[in-house]
Amino acid sequence: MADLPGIAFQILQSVFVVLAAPLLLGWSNQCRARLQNRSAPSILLPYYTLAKLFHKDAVIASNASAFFRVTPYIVFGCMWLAAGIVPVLATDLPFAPAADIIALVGVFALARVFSALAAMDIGTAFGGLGARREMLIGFLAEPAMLMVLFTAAFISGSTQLNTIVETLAHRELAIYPSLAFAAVAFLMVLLAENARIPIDNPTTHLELTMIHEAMILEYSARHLALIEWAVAIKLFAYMTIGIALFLPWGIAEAGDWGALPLAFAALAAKLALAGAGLALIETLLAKLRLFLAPEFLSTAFLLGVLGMLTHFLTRG
Amino acid sequence: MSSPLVGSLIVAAAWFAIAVLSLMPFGNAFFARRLAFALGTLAGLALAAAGLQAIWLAAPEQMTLPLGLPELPFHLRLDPLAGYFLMLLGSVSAGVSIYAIGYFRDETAGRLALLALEYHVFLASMAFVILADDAYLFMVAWETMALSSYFLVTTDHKLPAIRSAGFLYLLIAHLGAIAILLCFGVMNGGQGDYTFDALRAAKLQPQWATVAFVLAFFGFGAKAGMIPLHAWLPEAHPAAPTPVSALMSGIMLKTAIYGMIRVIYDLIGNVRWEWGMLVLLIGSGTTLFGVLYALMQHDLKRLLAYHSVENIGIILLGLGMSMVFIGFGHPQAGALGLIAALYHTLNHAVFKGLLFLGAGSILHATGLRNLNTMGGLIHKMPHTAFYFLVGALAISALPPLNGFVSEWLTFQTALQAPILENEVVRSLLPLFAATLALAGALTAMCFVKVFGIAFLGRAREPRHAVPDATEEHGHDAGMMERFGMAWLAAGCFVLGLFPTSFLLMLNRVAVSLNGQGLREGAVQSNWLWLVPIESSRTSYSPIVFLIVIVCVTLLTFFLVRRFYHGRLRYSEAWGCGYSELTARTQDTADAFGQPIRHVFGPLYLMKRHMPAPDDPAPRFSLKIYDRHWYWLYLPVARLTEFVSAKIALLQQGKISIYLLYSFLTLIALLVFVR
Amino acid sequence: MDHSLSSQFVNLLAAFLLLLAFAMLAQRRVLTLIKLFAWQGAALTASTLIMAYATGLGHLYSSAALTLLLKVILIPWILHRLIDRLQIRWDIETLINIPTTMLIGIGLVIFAFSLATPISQMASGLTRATLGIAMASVLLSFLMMIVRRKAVPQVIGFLAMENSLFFAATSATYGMPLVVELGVALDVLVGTFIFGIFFFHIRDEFESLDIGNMEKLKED
Amino acid sequence: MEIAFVLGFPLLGGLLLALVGHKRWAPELNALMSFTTLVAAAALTRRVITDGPMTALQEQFFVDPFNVFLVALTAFVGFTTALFSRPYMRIEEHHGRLNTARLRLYHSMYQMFSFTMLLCLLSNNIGILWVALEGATLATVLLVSLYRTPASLEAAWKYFILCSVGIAQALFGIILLYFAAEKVIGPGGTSLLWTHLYEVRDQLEPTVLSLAFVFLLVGFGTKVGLVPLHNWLPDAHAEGPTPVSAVLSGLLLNVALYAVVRSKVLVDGALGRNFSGGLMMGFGLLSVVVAAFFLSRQKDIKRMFAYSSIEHMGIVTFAFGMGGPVAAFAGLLHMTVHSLTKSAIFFAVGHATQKTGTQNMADIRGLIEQSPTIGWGLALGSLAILGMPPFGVFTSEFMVLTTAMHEHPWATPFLLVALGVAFAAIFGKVQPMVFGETNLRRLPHPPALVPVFVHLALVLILGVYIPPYLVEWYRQAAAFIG
Repeated sequence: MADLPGIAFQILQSVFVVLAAPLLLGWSNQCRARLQNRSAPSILLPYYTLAKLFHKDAVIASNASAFFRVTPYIVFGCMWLAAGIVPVLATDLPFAPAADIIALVGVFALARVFSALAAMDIGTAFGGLGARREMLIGFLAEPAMLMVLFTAAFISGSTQLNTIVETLAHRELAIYPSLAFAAVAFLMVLLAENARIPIDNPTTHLELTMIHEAMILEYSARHLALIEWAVAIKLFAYMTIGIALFLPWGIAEAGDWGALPLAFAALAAKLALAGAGLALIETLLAKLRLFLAPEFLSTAFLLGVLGMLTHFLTRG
Repeated sequence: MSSPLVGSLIVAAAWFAIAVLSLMPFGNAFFARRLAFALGTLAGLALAAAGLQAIWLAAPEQMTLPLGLPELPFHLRLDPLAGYFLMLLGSVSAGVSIYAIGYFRDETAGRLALLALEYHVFLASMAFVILADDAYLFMVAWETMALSSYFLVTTDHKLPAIRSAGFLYLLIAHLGAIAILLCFGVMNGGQGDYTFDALRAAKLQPQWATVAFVLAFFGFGAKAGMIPLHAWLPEAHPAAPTPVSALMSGIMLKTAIYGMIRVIYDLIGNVRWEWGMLVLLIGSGTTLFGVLYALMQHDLKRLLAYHSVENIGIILLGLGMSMVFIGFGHPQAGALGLIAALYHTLNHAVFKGLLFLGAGSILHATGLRNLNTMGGLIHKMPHTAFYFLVGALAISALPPLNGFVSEWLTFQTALQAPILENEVVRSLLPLFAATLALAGALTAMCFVKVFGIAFLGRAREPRHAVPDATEEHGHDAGMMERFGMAWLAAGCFVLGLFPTSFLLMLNRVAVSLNGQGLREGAVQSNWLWLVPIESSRTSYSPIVFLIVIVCVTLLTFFLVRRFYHGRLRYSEAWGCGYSELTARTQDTADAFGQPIRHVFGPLYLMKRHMPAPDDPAPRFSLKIYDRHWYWLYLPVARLTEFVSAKIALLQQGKISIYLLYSFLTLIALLVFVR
Repeated sequence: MDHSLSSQFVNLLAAFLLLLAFAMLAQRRVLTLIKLFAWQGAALTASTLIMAYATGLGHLYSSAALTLLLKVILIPWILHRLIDRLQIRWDIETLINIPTTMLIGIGLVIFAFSLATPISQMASGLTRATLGIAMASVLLSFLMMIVRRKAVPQVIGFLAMENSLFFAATSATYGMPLVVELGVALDVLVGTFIFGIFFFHIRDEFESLDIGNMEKLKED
Repeated sequence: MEIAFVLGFPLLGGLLLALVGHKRWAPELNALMSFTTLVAAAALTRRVITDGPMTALQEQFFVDPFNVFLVALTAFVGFTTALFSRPYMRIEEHHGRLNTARLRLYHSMYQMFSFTMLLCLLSNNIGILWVALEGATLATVLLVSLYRTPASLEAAWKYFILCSVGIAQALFGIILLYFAAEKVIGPGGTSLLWTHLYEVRDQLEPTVLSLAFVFLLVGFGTKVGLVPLHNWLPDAHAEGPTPVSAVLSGLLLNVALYAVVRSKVLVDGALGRNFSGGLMMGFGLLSVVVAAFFLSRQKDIKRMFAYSSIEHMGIVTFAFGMGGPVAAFAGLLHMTVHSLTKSAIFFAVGHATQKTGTQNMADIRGLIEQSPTIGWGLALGSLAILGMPPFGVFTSEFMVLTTAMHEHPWATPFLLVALGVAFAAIFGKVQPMVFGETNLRRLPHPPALVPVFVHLALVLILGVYIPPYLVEWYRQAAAFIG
């Protein structure tokens, strides 16, 4: 399967995702600002921020262990890997068989565990608090995510994102009620996993509410930059997973250069929509109290289960 | 060696010999101190080799020893299943034994000799449990195992807690053994003798087969620590000296799994899907119970013990699924479930052994067991920290380590659900998979807690605050201890990175058990890609995974260095406005579990002490009680007490009454005779 | 004297024994109990003699002599000495009052007879009813041991039981082999001695021979 | 000839020690006599194994594999117990619980006791068997009351009354037996001889025999300690000197059971197995269950192990009641291992109580700390008696249980529940005595613990390997019992 164009596609896509991720973030922020009648920042703001951070001198606590310094790179690596696996532009990528959806969830979990541990390394109150809350969200979100993916897997009879996307993409436009449930559940998980409102607020530093920010409070400069970048990639990856599961049309086969522009355009359009949608949600919803998060996510879990059951029932 | 059976027999005998020799009194227990555990390690490796060889045997080897009952001499048998577990026993015990050399180095002579004796009897008896091919030898080995481990558990018998733990342990073990014995009796069903061959041959009525299954399931489950018979486990495992805890959690529980598989799949045969549902039910319950209670612990070894409960649950989930599939007549999917269960058995043995050893090194170096008093150990014990991290990642089922592979296989089994005929079962299986997912995530949380609190952050106890490798408290693990941990850590990697080769071994086991293994496509999958069903369905390649992640990470590193710089400044962490940052501001283990208590509150029986606002030295204290005590164990105890109290009325010391008894007995019998 | 006559004699004596058993059951005075016991022995001797005469079995004579020596003379004498030394005159009231005991006793007799009838059909011509009577008196002595509250009467009950057994042996089966009878006699004698010693120890330890004091060892 | 020695030595010893039992060297003499008895028994055993069953002295004595195995066991345990009682009694004397006169009584009665038991086993005459058994009662009554404390007197009195009354019933049974046999064999001595009775056992009158068996069972059963006839047993065991408890549990119960089994075999000839077997299984099961539940309430250590003896006698009775080669084999094996284990336990218990000066289990702590040998002896002994492999008790229990599962499945739950309860009770009480902080004092004389470990070693061996000749021996005996 490791043919040359395939490799080329693989690399192309990975690089593309890594580079494009901040753009999506910027776009979503811009939309949110507009929706909130603020004067919108440049869509490229995330890039500026990253550049600024990279230039700064890193400052870390004197009792930090090596673990603390390694983590940003590992997290970034995990996200990059994820970006390589998800069929963003094309299916049937050579690396894709290395990890199916379950492994994909595993990758995100790996990143989460490392960042949580790093947060506890310095031994401040905030670090532990953030880690604790992050893991809370994590263990609630992960099963919900799996339920969503299982629904898709049952429909396509496979846990390979490739196969899933292909089966879903080349089907006639039939309505899968199970997928409707799954989509809602997935959206909720996406919000939670990417530390967006209503679970978390990426822009706040209020200790009562912050989760993800509390974890990375001790990071600075390039470390912080890598983490922020990883966050962007994660958001991007989730978006593309959602797209792959629920509106996969127009995606290209690996090595099929001709289909590439179309796929590219389709993706851009979908992402633009998704970003705007995210901004809309974040504007309409209010942040939930932390202890309502479990209810929120268990709802997501239940929806995922419902989706699966409806699949079994409707399938007869 | 030519015949693996002979080889493993020799190893078992060697362990016995070591045990006896350890009693040699002279030279400050020279043998026990210098040689016993080293030789034990070698024997373990030899056993692993023999087991490995046995997996590829064409036909099972059999042998009869001139010991045992006159009608029923000791029968031995070695087939792929037994071989696999022998490999597990040998390889894991090797790591633990070599660790023990270092761990026990400063024991007093008397205790050491006794420890070495019981330790090696324990190992040998486990080997015989796996080799046994008749009910009598099996029971003898089984109970010897329980007995030796009991004496190991009660090594520090001066502590009342440890005494009661030992009592509870041996009691439940014995009750389980009684159930197993009864199960053999039911299986035999009055025909033939008690060799396993005869039991295999015996044809059972369905209802009797079910009775036998239930007896076996709960009999072995008592040893495996599944709910509701788990109560002894979190008491006994922490009580033992660390290497023994590792053996018990790592291997002894697995002998119970072995017995379960041997009896249910092999001896009883024609598995029914209803049995599988029972196993799944109890398995999922065990999984969640174990991890949820583990999250509440602050005693490190106790926490690990609860995780053993959880992992037994995971294994049961795999078993249950395979039984369901086999019961519905899908042997291939059934084989997959069985393989997942067996694979997780080995994985858990490796990483749980590793984690216990790590905990032992902490205990040895700092004398600490309570997480709430640890912190910052990574500075003093970097090696231990590394090995422990490997174990933690493995048990949290994170790719690319071994824990993930077996849970992944279990998920894959669950995803086969659509082929089932029964609507209800079909839609239930994924739910059990969901509990597995939940448990996996909770485990990750738990080990973030453990590693973060024990090794990271700052010491919560002032006396460990100074990072000073020379002082007695807080040196890193010794050479031998490191060897042991390294061996098992390597196991985590090997099992995680080369699953396909193990898949092939396990496929042989599955074939030997239910006659059919995985699909052709799966068996021929090459070393790089793990393909349990077929490549279009799913595949996983940990090596590619690892390579990519490492490459990408390094690439990032170099890019950052290349395009920017590596300048770094150190300073104190921000004290949130306070002058300096006290270690007390960090989360304790209990604090870390707080969200869980909030979400799953009803499951626990909690006693909390909230310090008053004006408390000068506020300490939050928390006690968690197991509900099972109150609805199962205590009532049974009370019932026994009640009955015996009633019976005691028979004997009130009046001789006339006694005479009256004899008189009435006589009269009654005479009436009966007429 | 032909068989029928001797058998009538034996049956008469058997009835007498049964009567004595009832009397002992009813009797409260220890001294009288001992007398009754001696009488029982005498009756036993007589019946053994008759059997010996009727069957002409030599060893029955010796067993009769043995009985006379042991149960009419020696043991009663020992018991006399004992109660003199121990100053026991009366048994305190029994556990169950006398009439009830009697009624139970009668029930026992009926029961014993009903048990013995099928057997005694095949008994030797000489002794038809005796087996039933022997069994009945065994049970009666048993009953007596149950209801008595002092040590001495209990022992006497035991000895009476021994008597009834002897009667069963001689009347129903022409007597056991001599060696056995000697052995049994020896046991009875030694037993009586030991009982005697015990009385003193018990009295020293418990200040009385009331076995009601001996209820310390029990389950609580 | 050997028979004469087997019976002669203890008798001689009894008379001798009655004269010199108070001397310093009396204990050694006691042990010596027991040893000679053991040698004679061994010779007798060898003879029987080689030449098969035999009778002697105008058939008054009779030896076959069944009773010779018990003779050997009795002689062996009698010898080891004598070894144990040597330091034990010295210590008792040192603690001032005994004076020299009592010691003389003790030693003489000890020998007489073993004499009566051996006579009981060897006699071919059922009447002599009765006499000997009653004699054993008399001897042990004196031994139980040795301390002359109120408790010991009470225990001895109950023992005496209950057993005498019981055994009297047995005598009545014997008379009935004789009564029946006479019809077939004719009057005269021979109709009380086992050998002759067995020859004609199928011609004996069934109704009489059924009556006779009831009386015999109640009579001898009292001495076996079958519930509900067991009430004397715990008291007697708890209050007597420990060596006596050891031989009571280890030997006397076996001998009484031997009498029951002999009569059962006889009665089966006339009535078929179901009658007697059913009765014995009933009594056995009842004993096992009731004793198991008694165990958990005990405070006195010797009393507790007395109840465990009841339980195990129940198991053996049940096994013989089931009948059949395997069950009978198991019964014999269980008799053996129980005697060895239980006496070993009592040895350990004896010294433990001496060290703490109490039999109250709540006051005995941390034996392993202060004297590891006693501690381990008690711990291992208890685990062995609880049927923990690899000890031999498990072997026989395994055979009994498996046979029961074949033939009487209804019984197995009772047995298993009883075993579980017994385990919880005994083990829960033994563990704190063995482990924990110690509260013991030193002994004036070194304790004798060799017997403990010799017994336990034998039991352990029987657990994993039963020597072929022993198997052969048991098989012959089992074949006889049927």
